[in-house]
Amino acid sequence: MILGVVTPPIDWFALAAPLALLATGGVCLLAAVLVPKGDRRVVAAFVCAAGFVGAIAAAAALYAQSSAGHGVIADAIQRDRLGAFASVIVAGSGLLAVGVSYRERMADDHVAEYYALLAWAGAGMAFLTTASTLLTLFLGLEWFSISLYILCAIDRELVGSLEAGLKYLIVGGFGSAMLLFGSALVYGATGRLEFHEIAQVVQQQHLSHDALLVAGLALVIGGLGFKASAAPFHMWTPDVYEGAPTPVTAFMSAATKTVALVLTLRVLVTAFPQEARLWTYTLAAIACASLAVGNLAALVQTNVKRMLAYSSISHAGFMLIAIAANSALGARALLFYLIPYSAMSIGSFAVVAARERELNRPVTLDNLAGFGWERPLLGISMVVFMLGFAGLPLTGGFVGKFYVFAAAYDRGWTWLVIVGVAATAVSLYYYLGVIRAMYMRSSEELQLAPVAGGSPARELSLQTAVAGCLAVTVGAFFAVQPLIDAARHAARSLSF
Amino acid sequence: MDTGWLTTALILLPVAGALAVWLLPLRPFAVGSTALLFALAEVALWIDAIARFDFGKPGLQLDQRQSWFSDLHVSYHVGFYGFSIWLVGLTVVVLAAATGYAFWAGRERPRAYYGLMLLLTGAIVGVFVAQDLLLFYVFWEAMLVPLYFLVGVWGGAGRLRATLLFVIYTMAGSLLMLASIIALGLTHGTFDLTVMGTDDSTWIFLGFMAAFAVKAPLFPLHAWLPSAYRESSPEVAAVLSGVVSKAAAYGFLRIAIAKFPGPVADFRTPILVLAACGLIYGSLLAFRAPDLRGVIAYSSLAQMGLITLGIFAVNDLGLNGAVLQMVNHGLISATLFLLAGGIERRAATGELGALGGMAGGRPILATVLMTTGVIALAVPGSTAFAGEFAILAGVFRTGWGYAVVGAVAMVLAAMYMLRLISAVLHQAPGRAVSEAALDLRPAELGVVVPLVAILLVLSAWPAAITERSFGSAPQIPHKGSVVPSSAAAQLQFALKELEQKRKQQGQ
Amino acid sequence: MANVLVWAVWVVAAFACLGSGIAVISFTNPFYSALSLIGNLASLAVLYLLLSAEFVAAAQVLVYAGAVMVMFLFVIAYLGGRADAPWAGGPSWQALAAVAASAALFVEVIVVIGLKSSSRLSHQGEIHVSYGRPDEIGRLFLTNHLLAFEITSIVLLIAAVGGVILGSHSREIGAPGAQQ
Amino acid sequence: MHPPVMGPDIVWYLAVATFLFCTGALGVLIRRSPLIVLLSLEIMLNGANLALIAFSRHYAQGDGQIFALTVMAVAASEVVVGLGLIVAIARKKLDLDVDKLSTLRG
Amino acid sequence: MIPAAWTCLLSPLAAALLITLAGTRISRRGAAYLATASVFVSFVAAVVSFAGLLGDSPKQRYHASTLWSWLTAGQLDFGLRIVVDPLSIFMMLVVSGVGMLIVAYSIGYMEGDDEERRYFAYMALFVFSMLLLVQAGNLLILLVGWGLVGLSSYLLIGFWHERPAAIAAAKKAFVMNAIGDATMALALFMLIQRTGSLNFEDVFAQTDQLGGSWAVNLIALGLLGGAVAKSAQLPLHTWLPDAMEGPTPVSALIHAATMVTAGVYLIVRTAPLFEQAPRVLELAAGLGAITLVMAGLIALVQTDIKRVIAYSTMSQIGYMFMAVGLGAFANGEFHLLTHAFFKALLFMAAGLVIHALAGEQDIRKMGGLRRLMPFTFVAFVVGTLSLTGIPPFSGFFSKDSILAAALDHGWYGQLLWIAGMAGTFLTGLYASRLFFIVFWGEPSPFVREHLMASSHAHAREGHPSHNGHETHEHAGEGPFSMTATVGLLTVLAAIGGFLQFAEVWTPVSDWLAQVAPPLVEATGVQEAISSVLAVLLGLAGLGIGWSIYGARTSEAPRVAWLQTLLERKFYFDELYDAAFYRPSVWVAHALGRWIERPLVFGSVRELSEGLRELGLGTGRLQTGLVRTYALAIAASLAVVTVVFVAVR
Repeated sequence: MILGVVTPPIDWFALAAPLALLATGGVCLLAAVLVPKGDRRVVAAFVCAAGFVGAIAAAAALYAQSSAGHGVIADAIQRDRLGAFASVIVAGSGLLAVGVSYRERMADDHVAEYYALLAWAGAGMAFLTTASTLLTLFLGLEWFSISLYILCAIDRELVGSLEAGLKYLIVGGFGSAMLLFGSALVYGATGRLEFHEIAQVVQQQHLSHDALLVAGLALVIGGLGFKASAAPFHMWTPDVYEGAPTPVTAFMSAATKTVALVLTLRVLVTAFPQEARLWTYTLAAIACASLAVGNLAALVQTNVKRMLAYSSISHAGFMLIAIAANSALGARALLFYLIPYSAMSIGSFAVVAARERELNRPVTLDNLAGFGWERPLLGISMVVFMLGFAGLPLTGGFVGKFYVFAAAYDRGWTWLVIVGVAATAVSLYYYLGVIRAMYMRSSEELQLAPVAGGSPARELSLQTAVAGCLAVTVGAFFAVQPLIDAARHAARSLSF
Repeated sequence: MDTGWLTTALILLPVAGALAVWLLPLRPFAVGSTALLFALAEVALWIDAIARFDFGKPGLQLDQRQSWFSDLHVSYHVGFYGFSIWLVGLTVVVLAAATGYAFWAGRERPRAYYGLMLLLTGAIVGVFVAQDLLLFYVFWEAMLVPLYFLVGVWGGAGRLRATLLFVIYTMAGSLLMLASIIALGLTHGTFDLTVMGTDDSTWIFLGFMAAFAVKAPLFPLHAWLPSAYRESSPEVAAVLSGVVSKAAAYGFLRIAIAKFPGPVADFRTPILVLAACGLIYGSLLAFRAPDLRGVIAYSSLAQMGLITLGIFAVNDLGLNGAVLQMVNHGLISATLFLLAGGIERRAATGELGALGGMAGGRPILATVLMTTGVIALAVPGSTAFAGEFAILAGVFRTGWGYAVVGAVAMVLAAMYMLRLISAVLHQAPGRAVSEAALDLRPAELGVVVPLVAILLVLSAWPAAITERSFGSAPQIPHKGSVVPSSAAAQLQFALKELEQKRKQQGQ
Repeated sequence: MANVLVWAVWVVAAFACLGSGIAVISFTNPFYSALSLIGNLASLAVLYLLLSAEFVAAAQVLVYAGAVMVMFLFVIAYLGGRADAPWAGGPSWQALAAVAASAALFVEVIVVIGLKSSSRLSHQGEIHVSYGRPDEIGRLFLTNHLLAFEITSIVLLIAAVGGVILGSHSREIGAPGAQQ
Repeated sequence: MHPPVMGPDIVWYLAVATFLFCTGALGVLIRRSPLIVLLSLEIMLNGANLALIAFSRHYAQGDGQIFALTVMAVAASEVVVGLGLIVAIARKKLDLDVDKLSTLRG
Repeated sequence: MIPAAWTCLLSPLAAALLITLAGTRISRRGAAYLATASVFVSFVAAVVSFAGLLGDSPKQRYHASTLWSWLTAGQLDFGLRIVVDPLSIFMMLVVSGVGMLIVAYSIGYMEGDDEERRYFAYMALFVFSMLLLVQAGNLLILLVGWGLVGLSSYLLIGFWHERPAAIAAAKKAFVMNAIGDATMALALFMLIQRTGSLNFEDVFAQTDQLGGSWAVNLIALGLLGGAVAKSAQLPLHTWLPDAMEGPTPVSALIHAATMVTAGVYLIVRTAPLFEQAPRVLELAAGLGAITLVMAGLIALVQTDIKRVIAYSTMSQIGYMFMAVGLGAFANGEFHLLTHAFFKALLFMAAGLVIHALAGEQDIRKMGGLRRLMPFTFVAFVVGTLSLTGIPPFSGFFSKDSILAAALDHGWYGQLLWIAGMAGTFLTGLYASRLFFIVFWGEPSPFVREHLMASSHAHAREGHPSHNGHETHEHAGEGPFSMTATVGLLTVLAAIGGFLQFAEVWTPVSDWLAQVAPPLVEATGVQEAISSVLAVLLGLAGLGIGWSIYGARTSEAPRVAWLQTLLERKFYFDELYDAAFYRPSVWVAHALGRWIERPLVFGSVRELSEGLRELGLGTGRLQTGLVRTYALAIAASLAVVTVVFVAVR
């Protein structure tokens, strides 16, 4: 009771995951000052990992506890399974990212801050997945974006890293400004910020054809599409992914996409059901554009990180197909797809990181030669990830694609299925190209010895992370039933 | 009693073998022998299966079913039909032979190699026993992965391009099939082949056809074939042309014919025409091909055309003949490729111009190659002849023109096969053939002779397969009456499916 | 009478706002741009006042024109304002397309607002006396937008940490600098 | 007490806001100095803010103002990070020109 | 008798398999004796089953036996089935009997060849195939035997596989026979469609339904195609002369006595079908007539001893075709039998000559062998006379009955009759030419050096290509195995004709009447006329031959263009080469050049190139300028907004 103001009841449980990560970040920050330099890396990494584990646990518990979704804390956020599901993926990606980061050669003096920012970015994402007003949406977006801006640029020795950071900042600022203005217009049209209320107002006052509303919707879609790095809002992606430190890239590629797509789903379905006619087709178009751009550009890449960046664009396209389906099946498809996708994405970037550390130079298809024979675990994992990206069986990627196409067909969009199929066929070329580079060069072309000299560092943490990704990727193929059930329940929290 | 586990075991045993080869710390020799052991065990398992299989009754047997994910009604459902058990037999035998050959020839990185070989075995067997569309697709693609490595890593100089072309070309086809599978499964509310009825959608049908036609391959979709067969190592080429192509024919049989009577009726003519074109085209190009592998490769293009003719004749003669011919051609082309490998080892080239006179002082090689060759050119009395005869007799009912084309192809086959035989064996020794070049070694014999022996046994008794492919066919030789027309036979086949469906629902 | 006065103030503020905005992006020297942005912010504050958002106006002046812009000026001074002509550089089509795009956006939104105004935007709702007062803002921040308030602080914290990390001399860079 | 509505209709405010927003966008699109690009971003955000507040006034409810205030904070933090980056870049003795920062491309 | 029949069929197969599998574990001689023994066994078995068949009444002389079903499809079931009836017994006796003699003959002939085992394995395989052909109980198995004899003939022609000529001949023979097989197969397909079976009795039971329809004509045509290919009749005859590249016993067995007459057997066997298609029968007769004249003409100018005999074989089979074409099935079969005797005899006698002359086959180098090889001389005399049809030798009886039958078949028959008469004259002419050139006059220098100087050293050097089968020493005219068999055949050829004497005593016709009742019955007058004329013409031919080549009293007429025309065998090879072989090769190359490379491969290449170009284009959009990225966002959002506002 301050000035006769009654503060709303706070559901701490609903905020558990973000809070855990926030705390983690704080502890890491303390470590940066308190722990002696020598132990800083290990302590910070351990704390951060623990934090992500805690976040996973919290999100899982939340998933179990919130079968019926409802707004909490003055309806600023939504406590439901959708958010919890996405939070699990985000936190999981964060955990894996920690494993990948551990041996990354970065400025020793900021290693603790690095993990702090990683945790905070994770916190922001975990929070954002639950956002249910335009305001919290914008804030959450900025929360993790700003953390990522810093993370991208954290390796200040590298010009590429700084450039990536600045580009991401500028384009990101531009994008979120668009989102903001869009929100403003929507707010202007309806006078509401909360998603459900927007939908209600639109319904009550028959605003579904309101110019201001649809203009705002367009800008909002643009802002979200930017975060999901879907064409034509994708152009920052290759540069930033290539320039940023590889572990950061891995984390971004998995978590950012997860959050952005889940949020797109949430916003569009909860706030703009009446405009479905508009945004479904738009998303379909954006999906096609992403598929085309991502795959075609990836065909000619030689830098593996860049190639993977383009592939992530094309996958954004695939997942947007699921959203565009605007059905329970579509939501299920999206949520399922995210699981193997995140695993494959982090895993592949992790393998790239490993090679990078062997060679001390950017990884290209050429200097990947022979890697598969030299590092069996990483090699086989990379093969599985590539096949998974390509949607071949025995990987979760296959089931994901299957569900996406099923959703599109179910929606009656056979043409979209055909587009997706064609895109997949094209994508084979570069995914198989990686395998070719790793295994099929004649032995004299192999560069087995790392340029730095000595035998490559066998990093337990990274290999564990890769193994984890491998397990998830393959497991998602065999254990479809439980995962799809989870996805179905999560999708239930949206009203289709 | 429930014998479904047997089918699953047939899939899992090789996979287990692959894991064993990969994970156990074995010395190279031990690796090879372990792999061979598993391959032979697989053959034994198949023999057990065929012993338990009751050819008398139609429909699915030795089947096992387990839900995979329920919301779209996808399940792990495997089982045998009469014809699929023969194709599985072909698979296990040929892959055992191939493994044996590799073991003898010696491959670098043996653990990876044999592991992939065994994995391939499991995948192909899976294709032939899968009774759920999505499962079928899974195995169908899983088949491709080991092949990609086997050709790409252990292949010849041009392997990279060859593999890329092969994999992407075939994948492009099978992805269309995926689209069709989704469409079919969702419209029927199930992906189970035995439960879903027939369908009339042209587009879905064409999607399936695309996959099968590329894989078979059907003229003119064979761009991947020559390079893939030339660049891969002999045993892999044997598997490719001997077994993998049969997966496509199986698809025609199990899915295209059984599920799409309407579209098949509509598209039969174009398909048959294409197949006939492929038959002649392949034969002519085989006649022109400058090297051993080329001849065999194009001849198998022709053979697949023939098999397609038989299948799309859609009558008892055609279908039985097609199944028989699948097994025949599988064994024949496998044997030929393995022999070609042996010859290339000796002459260091497959150029027909550089070969010749190998019969002199190499009686065993001469005898084996001659035997295989004459069986390959379907000399009357050979099992290949039996298959060809039945196919053409069947397609004759559909349209006499196709049979005439087939007859022409018989002559062409004689031409290119005799060309091959005499180019290798006869006349003066070629420049690549040294006096020192040995006759077939016992190991090679051990690999090849079983295949040839099977061929000879089949030649004595082709009915062993034709009687036992479709579980129908009362064996009384009935005089006079004309056998059911193709349409009737086709219905009869589709009806078999429906009765199966009723059985399923009854349970 | 009062209305006319309000109009006059509005016109002045609005045009100052637009002018300074254009000035920001057209000055070659970042220093001047920054200064004109201050003006822009100030004039915006006036507009806020006219919209009876007193607290926001105050915050605008304090936070922006005060803190943020000062920081800007410091950095510019630190780096030395490098001249940089607008419209320069980049592909030839860049500038053209830029103008086209932003003009298009402008026109569209204006049209949209026009369409809207005919129907609903013309009449404003009656406002409570406390509207825009600090206590009202405070109440909102503690009730409806509690979370937003907290998160804003988090964002600021993160930004601060980031500023430290990015701005601070890192040893790798510092060491050679020291030797010079 | 309810003060009468005075001054221009909020449509005019919105016009100004939009113009400001687009000016900022234009600045981002045509300027090469990262400092000025940051300033332009500020202008965009302020344009949005003006719109928010105008609408807030229109609906006579405080949400818009809250939004605007948080946007200010966010804008400040973006500026901080941005300036930090610019400084770091300047430390690398790179000249401050976003067009020069194009080593990543293709 | 059924077991006996199976034994007869399988024992040569067993021998072949044994020899193949035994490899070097069996001696060369062992292989030879094994093969001979196996054929002897089948001969005995044939006799046994013959006796068995004699046992039961003419009506019941039809026994079928199925081992197992060979090929099935739904209702259809083609068993591995043999039939024992007068016709098959007749052929079994001929095949196994003559076959036995010839295989025995090879024991001596092939002695010393280092691939003897292979040879005898092939021979045994052939005998098996031939027996399968004649015993087959349905048309499918018949076709199987049909193809297998083709295969073994291919193997044996190409036996000396170092010789390009031999290999080429073998391939040619096989491919031409494959054409025949193909047409036969087509006929079978139609039969299946029409009658739903291939068993003889089932098919023949329905011939009346088929009666006269175009279908039955097509079927008959298809079968006829197979027949002419196998029996080297026009237009598929060109392979037979080349087939002489094989060892001489092979020519004797396959290309004189047995395989080439299979066409005749086929027509007789399927007579009920052919009777429904009289036009096709007449076509067969016509082809036979043309072939017999043409072959006779070509034989006049051949210089290779075996080729002369080969052409005479063609022309003799022409007689048989004429016979069966006219419906005189029994007469055809009878001539088949006698021809087997005397043509085998001629070949084997020629074999003796070649053998003695270290593989020389060019008659221009021969001469005056009369005194040097008296035994061979006698055998040749008998063979020649019997071939020419001079009484009382076997050829006389069989050939003349055919000519007589021709007279009983209207104007068409008379036409054929004239042709046949011309044939007898030509026969006399070329037979005498061959005979006198080789045996008359003084020994040629070549002969002298070979047979008088009893060393073969330089001879061997002279013919390195000839697979050293002459390297062994041989006393006189050849080893016992050869001379004995030749002697036996001489006797048969001399007296074999008395098996049947027109009008008076016709066991063969009666025997076969059950299977293929004759369509024509020659009257005694016709018999008499044709006999007399035939004999006179034959003698005339012999006389002219004597005057030109024997007594050298008169010159052979030289007509340059005719000479070349005959030497080039009426340009059939050239024609086929230009008409079929070259085009197919050209088409193959054209397909490769104009379809395979540009279309099949090209399409893929173009597609991938195009995609790559697109990719590069997309990459070029990625300028690396952050402003461009922002611009992309702004521009696309502008567009999206417009669209939204427009279509809302």
